[in-house]
Amino acid sequence: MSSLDQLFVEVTRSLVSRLPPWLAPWASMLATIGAIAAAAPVIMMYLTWLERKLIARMQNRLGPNRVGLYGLLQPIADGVKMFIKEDIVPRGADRLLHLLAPIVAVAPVILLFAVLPFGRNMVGADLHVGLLYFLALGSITSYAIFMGGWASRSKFSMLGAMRTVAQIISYEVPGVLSVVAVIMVTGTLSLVGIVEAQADHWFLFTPWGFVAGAIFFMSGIAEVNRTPFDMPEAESELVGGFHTEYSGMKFALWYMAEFLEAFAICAFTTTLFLGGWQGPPIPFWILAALLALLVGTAKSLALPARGLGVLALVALGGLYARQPIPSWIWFFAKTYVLVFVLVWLRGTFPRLRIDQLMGFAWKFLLPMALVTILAAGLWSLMPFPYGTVLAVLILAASYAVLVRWNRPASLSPRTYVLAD
Amino acid sequence: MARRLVGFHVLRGMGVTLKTFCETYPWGRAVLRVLRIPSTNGLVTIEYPEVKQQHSERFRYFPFLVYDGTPDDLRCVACKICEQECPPQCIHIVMEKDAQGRPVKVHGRTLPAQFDIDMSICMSCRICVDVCPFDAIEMDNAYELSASDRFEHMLFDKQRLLKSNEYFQQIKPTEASEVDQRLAAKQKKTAAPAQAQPASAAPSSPPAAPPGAGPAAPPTGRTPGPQPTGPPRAPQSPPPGA
Amino acid sequence: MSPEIDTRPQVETQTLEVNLGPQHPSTHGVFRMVATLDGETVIRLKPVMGYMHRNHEKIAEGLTYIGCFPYTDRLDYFCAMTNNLALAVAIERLAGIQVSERGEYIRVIMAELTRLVNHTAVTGFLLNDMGAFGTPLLYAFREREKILDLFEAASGSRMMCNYVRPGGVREDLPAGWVERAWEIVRAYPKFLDEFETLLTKNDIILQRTQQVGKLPQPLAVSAGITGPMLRASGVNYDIRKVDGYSVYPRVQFKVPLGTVGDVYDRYLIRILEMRESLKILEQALQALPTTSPSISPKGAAMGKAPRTFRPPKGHAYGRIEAPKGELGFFLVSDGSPQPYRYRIRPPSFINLTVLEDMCLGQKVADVIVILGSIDIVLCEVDR
Amino acid sequence: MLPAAEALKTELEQLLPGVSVTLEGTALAIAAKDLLAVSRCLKDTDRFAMDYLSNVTAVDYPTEQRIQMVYHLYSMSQRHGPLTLLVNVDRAQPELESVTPLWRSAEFQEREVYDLFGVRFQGHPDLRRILMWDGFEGHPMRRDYVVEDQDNAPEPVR
Repeated sequence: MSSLDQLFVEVTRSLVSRLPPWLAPWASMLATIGAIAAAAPVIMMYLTWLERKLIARMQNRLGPNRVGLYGLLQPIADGVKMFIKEDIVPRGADRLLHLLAPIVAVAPVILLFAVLPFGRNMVGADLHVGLLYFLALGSITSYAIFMGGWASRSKFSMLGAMRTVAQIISYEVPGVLSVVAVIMVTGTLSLVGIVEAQADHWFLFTPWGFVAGAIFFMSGIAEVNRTPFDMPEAESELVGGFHTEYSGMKFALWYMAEFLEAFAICAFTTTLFLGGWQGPPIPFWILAALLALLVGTAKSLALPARGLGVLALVALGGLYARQPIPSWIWFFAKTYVLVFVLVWLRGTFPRLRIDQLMGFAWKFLLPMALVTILAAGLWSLMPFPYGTVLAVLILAASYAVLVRWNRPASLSPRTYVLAD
Repeated sequence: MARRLVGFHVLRGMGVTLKTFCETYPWGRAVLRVLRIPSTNGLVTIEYPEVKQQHSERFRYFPFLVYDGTPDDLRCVACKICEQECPPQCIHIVMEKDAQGRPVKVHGRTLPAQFDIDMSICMSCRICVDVCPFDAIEMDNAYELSASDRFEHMLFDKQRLLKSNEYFQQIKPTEASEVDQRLAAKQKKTAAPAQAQPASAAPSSPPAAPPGAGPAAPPTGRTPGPQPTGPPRAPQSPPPGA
Repeated sequence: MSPEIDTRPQVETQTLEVNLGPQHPSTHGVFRMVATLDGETVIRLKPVMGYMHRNHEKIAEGLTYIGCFPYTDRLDYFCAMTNNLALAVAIERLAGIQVSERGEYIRVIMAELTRLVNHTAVTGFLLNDMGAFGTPLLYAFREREKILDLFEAASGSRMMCNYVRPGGVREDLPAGWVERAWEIVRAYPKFLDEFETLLTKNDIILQRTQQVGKLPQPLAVSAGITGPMLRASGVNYDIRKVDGYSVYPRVQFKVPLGTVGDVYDRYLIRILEMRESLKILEQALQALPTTSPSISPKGAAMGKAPRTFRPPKGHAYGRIEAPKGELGFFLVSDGSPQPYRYRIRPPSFINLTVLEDMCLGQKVADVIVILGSIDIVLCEVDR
Repeated sequence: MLPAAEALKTELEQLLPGVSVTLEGTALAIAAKDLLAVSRCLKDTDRFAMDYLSNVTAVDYPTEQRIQMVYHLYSMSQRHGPLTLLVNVDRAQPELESVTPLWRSAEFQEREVYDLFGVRFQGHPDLRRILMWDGFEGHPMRRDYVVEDQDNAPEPVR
């Protein structure tokens, strides 16, 4: 148990080494697949719990706190509810497609996690074309959603499905172009390579990286159909959009697909722009002390449990005091910060209308992505002061031009007469 | 210049949500105090079964019949004014009559044999309380009345409606004291002339014991005989000055 | 207003007929719109109503005048106090009942508090229709709860107040009520400022509401539109100023007027009206007389024995500026304690006349936002 | 400001020779046939400028075999009103011209009067039942309408 950072790697290696040599590769493959397949549903369940708690707190509410401590068993209760609920298929629906659609929606999303570097040499499959793999799998969900919308044979689903296809296609273009800048600078498509390239400076803190990251994150949100781009499942007008006619386990699969893809978008933004598992070498005991303080002051936790928690954390802090905070903790911390931003957007904004959505993608994000590639080129080739300044200038100028060009004339400020 | 930037107001909007998010946590409120951001609300949710909401004194839910002293001493004289005035017509009163159909008088007052209110129809509009000349019916504030079936359980009969005057004083002190003052004043007016009569007329023989007829249990323990001069009710302490 | 529908020769497409409602998450009750869509654009939109119709007017013909009051709470359940006030004004005009001075001031305070409750809730629901996941709505409801507690302290019930009576109000204000009211009135502008920072200049809301559902001035007047919708189109017609009923002439306040008459104007007019209501509340709370009784003797007697109140034969039409528009009661009396004819002039019902004119040529998403900006409550539309 | 009822009556009779206007308290009772003429005159002459029809309703008098239509007119531009118009219509064959072409606010209210009282309006763009479901017979707001037992009310056809 030398280093906390390589904890999981050493555990799997020691387990695999006990097996006969011809079985070892299969076993390690199985271990990785097992880890990802088990982690995905758990991440999804506790993402729904986290979102409900965060949005509740943004609205002066408490959020689920009845099922288990702090509502921690709520996702399990939801899961059981989804199992028990009757699975209604509308009479006119195309039964096979109706069943297939949620499966086609969930499968690619779980596959996405194969190429994701969770920590230092903790990656499922270090593909040389990891990024291409991610972009390819990302666009399969539009097929699934259209299948779901078409198979439900209901007007609302139909409208929702049509909107989804238009939205996902028009947001993939700026998403992919913003990633081109990263590939150009790092020179590799392999995600592990990209993370290592960000060892000393994260791409987000470069001028082109900030804009490319914002564009990638926004087009990611649109691909996942979340506010402010959640036209396809607009509750207020389409009742439920493409998954109006789904219930029971199939609806749970839709829900899982949506949340897992949201998590994947945050994870990939972290990997591409926030330096994946790279993190400043802060000693581990600071983190342990912080967690101990948090557990110690949790009022609704029973006293003995609180004492036990603090003791365990202090012991852990003492054991690994000198070592830096492990890479996988950095990765999950950054990802969950981005998840907080995702939920924060959902708690604040109404949704855009479908034509404004399209306009925003084609007329604003796409040109900005092209300019970002130009700025990235300048930044990487020219020596330090000139490259950055020129990139910033070009980006700011293009931003101003695009905003002025895109500004619909109607947004003129209004004067209101206060008559008597 | 920053104000006209496209995203500026969007970010300020997100700032409001973040501030509300931090307000709900104690550490959040501490941070806001340090940054001197005015924050007022904090958590507004009440966790219902453990913490009950504080209702104001005039909170009205369903009516109840008031009695002084013992449940047989109720103020209602079955005059049926409230039955007529109730907009959704959910009160049903049957006056207590003896075998020959003449209303039974106890203490010189008639009383209802049956007094039902269908709580599934009543909309707690308080008109029955306004129109009742005898202050016999008042509004309750017990709202936890969920029942499994609509008809038997939500049809309150006389027994379930009867509640004591002490209960009324406990849930609505100011209103109860006003009602008591009014009753005491009326009492003094009726008691004064009665005082003059017994001096002149010889004390008449106690009226025949009330017949045992009527579905309700025969009122026992009733002191027959003319009204003593003092207030016939159980002597209450003089109502505190409101 | 002929919609500029694209008439260039195109691929031959079918129109889609969609039923928005009656079971629909954002129709403010049981209301149905049969919309014919060409893709996303609305070509025809027929509202269908009557799901909530319980014929309050027929019921009222069997009740006494006082018996009608609890039913008016159920007309527009967001503004129980102003519904009662409208019926009380009509009965006073019919029977010529004088209102006590303190009763008038209490009524104005309750009416303006109701306007705050209604406009805050409507803005919250409008944002909810636009897709904001309940946050503005819950902020609005947090403030609404404080005012509902005031109503409960005075009338006994939060929403079904049944508090105003011809001649004044049923019961006087409890002790300490005025201080609590001052607290809320002083804290409200801070909430409005926070609400405006969240909403008024938000780019997404600007794009979703500006130039959407425009209502030209001549159509608004001809269609009998009243309330914030009319003033958003620029017509200066506020019944508190025109009729000058109750103590409104003695109170200084302004009437905000819009210019374009679209959803954004209606939203902002409601916010400005709330600020004006706060000014009225401050002046009314300041000038609340403590000497005169809260209800005139004739009104109090009527409360005690409703059957004895027999208004003279004849008819009368009393109207007030309810938060949703002009709420009027037309009463015909034949001398008996029960009204011969009891007609309610519901602002939501008549404001729906122009729903189709505003929605033609707009997108489906805008239809819901326009319906939200009209501010209807189905119990008042169907009665 | 709106002149007193008598002055109003005389002025109207001068403007519209063939019209007979009688006074009922502050309201003007006119015959059914000159409803359109009087309303157009009230709306167009800038002396009255009644551009806002606030309330259209009906009152049923079964004993006198008539249904009385009531119109409340206001002027938004000159801020005066109400001017109440009363029009009597025979109860057996209630027929009347619609004022919707003059004031759009009458559209829904006339449909409601048709639905609840049974008064037919010629010239109304879309005269259908508005509150009751289409298969409903009878007009509930008439005083002789028998409210049938709720339990076996006919199943609404929708």
